[in-house]
Amino acid sequence: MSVQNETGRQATVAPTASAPAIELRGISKAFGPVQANKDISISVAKGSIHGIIGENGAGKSTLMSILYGFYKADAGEILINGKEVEITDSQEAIAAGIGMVFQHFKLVENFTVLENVILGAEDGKLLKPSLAKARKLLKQLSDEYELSVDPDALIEDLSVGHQQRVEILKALYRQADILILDEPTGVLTPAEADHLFRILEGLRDQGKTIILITHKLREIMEITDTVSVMRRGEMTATVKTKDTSPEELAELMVGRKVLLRVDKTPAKPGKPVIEVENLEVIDEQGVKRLKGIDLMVRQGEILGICGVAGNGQTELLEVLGGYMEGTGTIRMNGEEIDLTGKYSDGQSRRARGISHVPEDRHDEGLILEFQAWENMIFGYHHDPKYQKNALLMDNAGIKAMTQVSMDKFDVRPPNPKLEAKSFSGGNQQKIVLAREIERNPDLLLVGQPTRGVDIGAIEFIHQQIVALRDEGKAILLVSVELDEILSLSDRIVVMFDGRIMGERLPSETNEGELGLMMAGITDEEKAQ
Amino acid sequence: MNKMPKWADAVLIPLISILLAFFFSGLVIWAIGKDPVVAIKTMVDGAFGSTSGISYTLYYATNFIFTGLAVAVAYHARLFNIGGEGQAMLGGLGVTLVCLAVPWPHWTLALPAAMIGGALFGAAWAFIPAWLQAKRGSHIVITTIMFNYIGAALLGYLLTRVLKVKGSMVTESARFPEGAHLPNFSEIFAPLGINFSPNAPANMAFFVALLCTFLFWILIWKTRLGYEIRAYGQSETAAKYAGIAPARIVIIAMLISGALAGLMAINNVMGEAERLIDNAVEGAGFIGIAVALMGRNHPIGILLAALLFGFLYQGGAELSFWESIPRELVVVIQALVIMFTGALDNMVRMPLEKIFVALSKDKKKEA
Amino acid sequence: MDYLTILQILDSALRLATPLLLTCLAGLFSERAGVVDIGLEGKLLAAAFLAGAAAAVTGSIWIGLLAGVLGSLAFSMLHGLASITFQGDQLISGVALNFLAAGLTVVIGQSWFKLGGRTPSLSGDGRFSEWNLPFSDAMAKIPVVGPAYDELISGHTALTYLAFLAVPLSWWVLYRSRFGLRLRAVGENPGAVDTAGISVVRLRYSALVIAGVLCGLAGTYLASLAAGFVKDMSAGRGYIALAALIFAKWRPWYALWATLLFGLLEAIGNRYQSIALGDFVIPVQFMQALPYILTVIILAGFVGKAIPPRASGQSYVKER
Amino acid sequence: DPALIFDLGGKFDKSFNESSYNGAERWAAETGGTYRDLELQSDAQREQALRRFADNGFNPIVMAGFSFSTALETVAADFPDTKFVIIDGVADAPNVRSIVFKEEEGSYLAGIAAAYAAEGDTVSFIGGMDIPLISKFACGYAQGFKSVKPEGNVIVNMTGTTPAAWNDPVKGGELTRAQKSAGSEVVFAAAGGTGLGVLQTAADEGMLAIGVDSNQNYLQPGHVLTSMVKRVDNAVYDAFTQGADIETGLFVMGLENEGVALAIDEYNEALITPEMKAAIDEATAKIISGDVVVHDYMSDETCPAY
Ligand SMILES: Nc1ncnc2c1ncn2[C@@H]1O[C@H](COP(=O)(O)OP(=O)(O)OP(=O)(O)O)[C@@H](O)[C@H]1O
Ligand SMILES: Nc1ncnc2c1ncn2[C@@H]1O[C@H](COP(=O)(O)OP(=O)(O)OP(=O)(O)O)[C@@H](O)[C@H]1O
Ligand SMILES: [Mg+2]
Ligand SMILES: [Mg+2]
Repeated sequence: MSVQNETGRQATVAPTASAPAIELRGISKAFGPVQANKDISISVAKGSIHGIIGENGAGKSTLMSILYGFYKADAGEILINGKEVEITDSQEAIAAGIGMVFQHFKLVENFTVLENVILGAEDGKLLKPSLAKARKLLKQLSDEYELSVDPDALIEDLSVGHQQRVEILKALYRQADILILDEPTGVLTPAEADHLFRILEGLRDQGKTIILITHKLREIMEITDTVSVMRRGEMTATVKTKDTSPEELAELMVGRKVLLRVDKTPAKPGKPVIEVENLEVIDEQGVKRLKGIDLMVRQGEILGICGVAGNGQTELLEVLGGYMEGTGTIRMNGEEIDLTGKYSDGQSRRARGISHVPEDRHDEGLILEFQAWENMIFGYHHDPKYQKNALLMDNAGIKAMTQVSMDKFDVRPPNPKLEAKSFSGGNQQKIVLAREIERNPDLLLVGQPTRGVDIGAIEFIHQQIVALRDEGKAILLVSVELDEILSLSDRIVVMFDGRIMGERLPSETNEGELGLMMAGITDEEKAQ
Repeated sequence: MNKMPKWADAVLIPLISILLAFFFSGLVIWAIGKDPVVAIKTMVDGAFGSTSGISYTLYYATNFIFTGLAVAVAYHARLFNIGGEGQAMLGGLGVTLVCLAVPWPHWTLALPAAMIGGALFGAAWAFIPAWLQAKRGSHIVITTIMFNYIGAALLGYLLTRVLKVKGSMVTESARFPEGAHLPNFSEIFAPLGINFSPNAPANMAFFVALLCTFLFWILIWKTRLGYEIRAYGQSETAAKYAGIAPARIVIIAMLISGALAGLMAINNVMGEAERLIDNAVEGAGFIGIAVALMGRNHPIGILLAALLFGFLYQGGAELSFWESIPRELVVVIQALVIMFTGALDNMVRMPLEKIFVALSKDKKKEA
Repeated sequence: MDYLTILQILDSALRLATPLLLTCLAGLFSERAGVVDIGLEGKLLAAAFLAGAAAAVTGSIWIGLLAGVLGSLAFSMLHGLASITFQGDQLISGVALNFLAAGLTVVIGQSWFKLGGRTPSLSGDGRFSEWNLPFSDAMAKIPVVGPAYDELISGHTALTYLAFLAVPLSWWVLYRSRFGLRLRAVGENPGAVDTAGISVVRLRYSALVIAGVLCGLAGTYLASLAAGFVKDMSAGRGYIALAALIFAKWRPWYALWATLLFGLLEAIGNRYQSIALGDFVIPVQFMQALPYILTVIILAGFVGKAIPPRASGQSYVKER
Repeated sequence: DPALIFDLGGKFDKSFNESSYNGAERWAAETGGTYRDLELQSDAQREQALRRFADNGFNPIVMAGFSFSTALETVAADFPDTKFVIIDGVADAPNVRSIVFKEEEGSYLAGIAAAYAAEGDTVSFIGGMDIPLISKFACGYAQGFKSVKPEGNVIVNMTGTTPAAWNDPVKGGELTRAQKSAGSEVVFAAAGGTGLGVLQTAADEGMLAIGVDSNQNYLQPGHVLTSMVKRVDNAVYDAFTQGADIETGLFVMGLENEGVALAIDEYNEALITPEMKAAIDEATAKIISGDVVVHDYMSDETCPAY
């Protein structure tokens, strides 16, 4: 230890070309009683891509936020290119050449791309010259790094993939040499993720240093040069990527062996549970989102739907879930259900045996300010079994039920009185899943079940979905993770532009083919 | 997870905040050349030192409980109802019409009827803004402000042209019949051997207010409707996912809110004045905003905040009686209390939290 | 209704709209930066009082203006202390400010002037004089345009012209300057501003400074117009300005139209208080409520949903 | 010691309450006596205040405002040994002196003055709120004006419907301007603090204004035609002077006993023309003698003059 410190200090005095781009020493940070980072030291070589992995709540985001001056560390020091720097706010981090892309984008939704890019880095008090200059530079940057975005588009009109490009452009515009990305692929499609990686590689080849936080081991293996593992606020290991394997990393992260493949028997489909015919949906802006969807899910099978975000999958789930209106025919267990009017709401659908794990657990699936037990009946609060009498809900009973569910679904901490926002992403997702699966539905709609969730939790969530299938229930799974679709589904349907592009069996297709279909290229076109 | 024990958050912080507010009030009192210690003593004595004082304190508190609950119900659905003033005014009208329409034989009959009248009129006055918000997206803050003015005009008209007793100088309705008289505290407590000042205004309505506070708690935390109101208030998108109809919640929450504001009239109109007078609400609707926010929209909090304001009103009156302190100074004290307990509470909390975290760390080290 | 009457009503509308407009713009800057400001009423009152007091003592409305602005600024900063620095509830802080102004103006006024919270009357240089624009007399003779120029455009005080100038100025600052970009950003997503290396706290305080100054102008205008301070003389204008702000969807030009509309409705209400339809005399109370009724109708019928700046009302907490 | 309770408008309302305050101060200055006064904050305090003062031996207890009638009737019975004086209102009890004013008579004279001062045939009135007391002023004013110019026009406006109406000088000013553009030359304001704005604007716009309750001539010298003073101060002064032995019963204060009058002093002398003065004096004499009866709006809630 002391020797290391010695050399470190020397480096401080005389920076050398080989000094690491980033060196953190003994960083600690507590949020009240929670020790988010404990004495963390790490060094990242210049011109490399460094991965950081760890369970939900391990402290990855906190560490990076400290590096970016967003939080202030309680102890420790930061060296950039061998020089000790004081980073107390983001301005100083930017000045030190650090750029960060946060997990939840820090973009002003109703501003244009250009305005977002120059925000805080304008030159001069007037906007016009700044904007003109930025426009030029942006063009240059996007040419250089394949980062094309319309500079005049409003952020709220962009797909998440494009929003992320804006975040990267923001950093590059500020001439960042060090780029930190916190779970950048969580919301991206595989194609978008691949594109992102090409950009990152391009940046690295230009000598930039990149720190990448992700829960996806595949990505770590694919793109990083070195990888660090965090557990419960501590840095447990740093290894060269080429010297390790996903299995080893998973074990380092979770502290036990993790099954990285879904283990399931072949499906034994029964009779159709839901049949959708010619389903069409027009959204609030008057845009047609679904253009005649036909599909069917049977008992005991998982139908996977893949597609680039924004091609109608969300709307499909919302119409089936009952909180968006549509036209066409939907039969549930042979009976037609209303698509408009009084009986087209979530409650009526749930009464028909449709449960729904929504794509966005923060905005839809959970009320973050509610306690776990209150969330455990969210949407089912009219269910007679949760009522004490005609007037009152059976709160004690609900809490007891929640305790049982939390134990069964391994929600940590298993405390029904904790507010939802105090759980990590993975555990929040388990709460939603527990709620919907415990209802024993005939049909389970699942949207992005493992988004932002660590591998330990992913394993568990996948097991639960398969178990439900094996009980003979129908499952409609929407995910942008092709991995997930391929390993969980019994049949796969690809959506593009509000239509179904085609259906495949997982055993007879691969990511390449699905990717092409997701881009709207049909078999015939391919043949030509 | 918690940085501080619950009791510190619930008791210690408000207590320190109130002390700070009184400290600054004392400075102001001192600055205008009076003795702050005497002033505070006068206030406390005046508000709690006699049955008459207590009765006045509780009378004012009753008003504020109703309007505070009204604001809070709407606030749980994230609706900011500034219209408590107008709704309480209309509630007064409802109570008056009920009380004058029938020669009530006994208050036990008159009270429920008047409650229905007040609640109905208050709810009706809240309904239009609610409906416009739900169906047309018209911002409830503007519409409720406007409805306060419209309500005042409507009552002004009715009091001068319709309800006024002919030949009387005063713009007020006729006196309610004897049978609509609500027992005051002295009448209520006399059979129990407790002597209350017979001429102070606290009355039956106080118990109705307590009942409403309890029902409010049941509604918000024990019933499906309350659950839906809170869910909608926290996240509209999530509410939609759960099959909770936003328009329905907006309208129902506002109807309950208006009804609670309207119910205030059984205290000030039926219980105290026993007739409808001009400007009977006297700003209680606005105080209700402060009460609800300071009480963190929780019934217990609202109860305590309402009592605090009742104390400030009655204690303030005593201050004017005996110390010839201008009544506006009482308004300043109210302002400081609202400021310190409601908005500047973090000023107390932040250092306190540090102390508690340090303490708990020390403990850990010892262990 | 003849042409001259219309002009006179419009003229009155301009005068009535001026304080509303300034106050509304004050609220606009504050809320655009994410700080909800229901304390406008209190600031208006505090400014009117200090302006009236200083002008009465010194005999100069310009010193009064300075005092009014400083008073309103002090209130603004108190609001900032509570809602920005200490991340307190912005609504409560605003309510408290309104109470504080209502109480303090009278308590202090009484101890200074012994006139029951009123300030001595202002006269001469103690008030803003009306500016007669060049050629207004000569132009008055030209038909149609002339009277409009003379009656309507000319003959207001400096603050009215300033208020109307403040609209394009606000627009320009908000949409054409770096400061404006950051200000709007901090009201939409303070996190974005913070991570861009700009201080959220400083931006929000700057917005409150502007709001304080504008409210100070509005309060001074009231004191000058009424030639002195009378307790509670803001008479709900802060709330009406708040309504106008929502009406205007937090935009400067719309704010102009919204406040002009309120001014116009009030002017019409003032002018036509007692209207008889045959035997039936419309009650005066109806005419007095008409501006408010029309506001609701217009809001529901034509304006529709107003979406506030996304982060308004929330204090920015990055670390707890 | 005597005590004085002001109405909700507060001690310094520039009119009614202030006038009673002035009476009390005059008494204190002249006799060296002390008294206690109180400003109410809430309607519920009326009874509380009366009892408080009575309990503590204040006598007589004077209250300014008709709104006290109801509270006084209950309290007076409980304190038979205390004398109460209610100004502007009537309470039926043996230990109460009720003093009411014939505002319509003073306003009638104000109307005559306005009629002589105006060149045209339009004058106006601004009240605080549409309540009977204010209509009493307006109706007397209109009658007086029409006694001189029968075909004339009196514009009557009210400021608002909330208590803010009494403290909105800006609105008062706008109403004045609106009335001016509708042809009014003289405006009579009975609107508390709002009236200050009326007087100010009248001065700014070159109109004449008529003040109310106290003598407001000095506020805008040369622009206040006169003030319709209601000698509330005298009523309080008398009550304080007579002390605990005060005579009870109903006292109606009109022109004959100088309860109401037009104020003429150095500030408005120049505005009072001889013909005007003569007409006022004549009307005063006729009213006192009963030859002219000014209709009291309160008697049937209608006004013959508009
Ligand atoms: N602002 C905060 N206030 C209080 N506690 C916090 C805050 N931010 C993070 N924490 C706590 O610090 C710990 C580390 O959180 P952090 O966000 O760094 O985890 P993470 O590794 O990024 O997790 P994930 O994989 O879910 O993104 C967690 O226990 C969390 O509860
Ligand atoms: N302000 C905060 N106060 C307390 N805990 C916090 C706070 N912010 C974040 N956390 C906790 O930090 C951990 C990680 O937070 P983060 O925002 O990264 O969400 P997450 O777990 O990654 O979920 P998701 O990926 O769905 O956003 C969680 O345990 C979360 O509860
Ligand atoms: Mg994270
Ligand atoms: Mg995460």
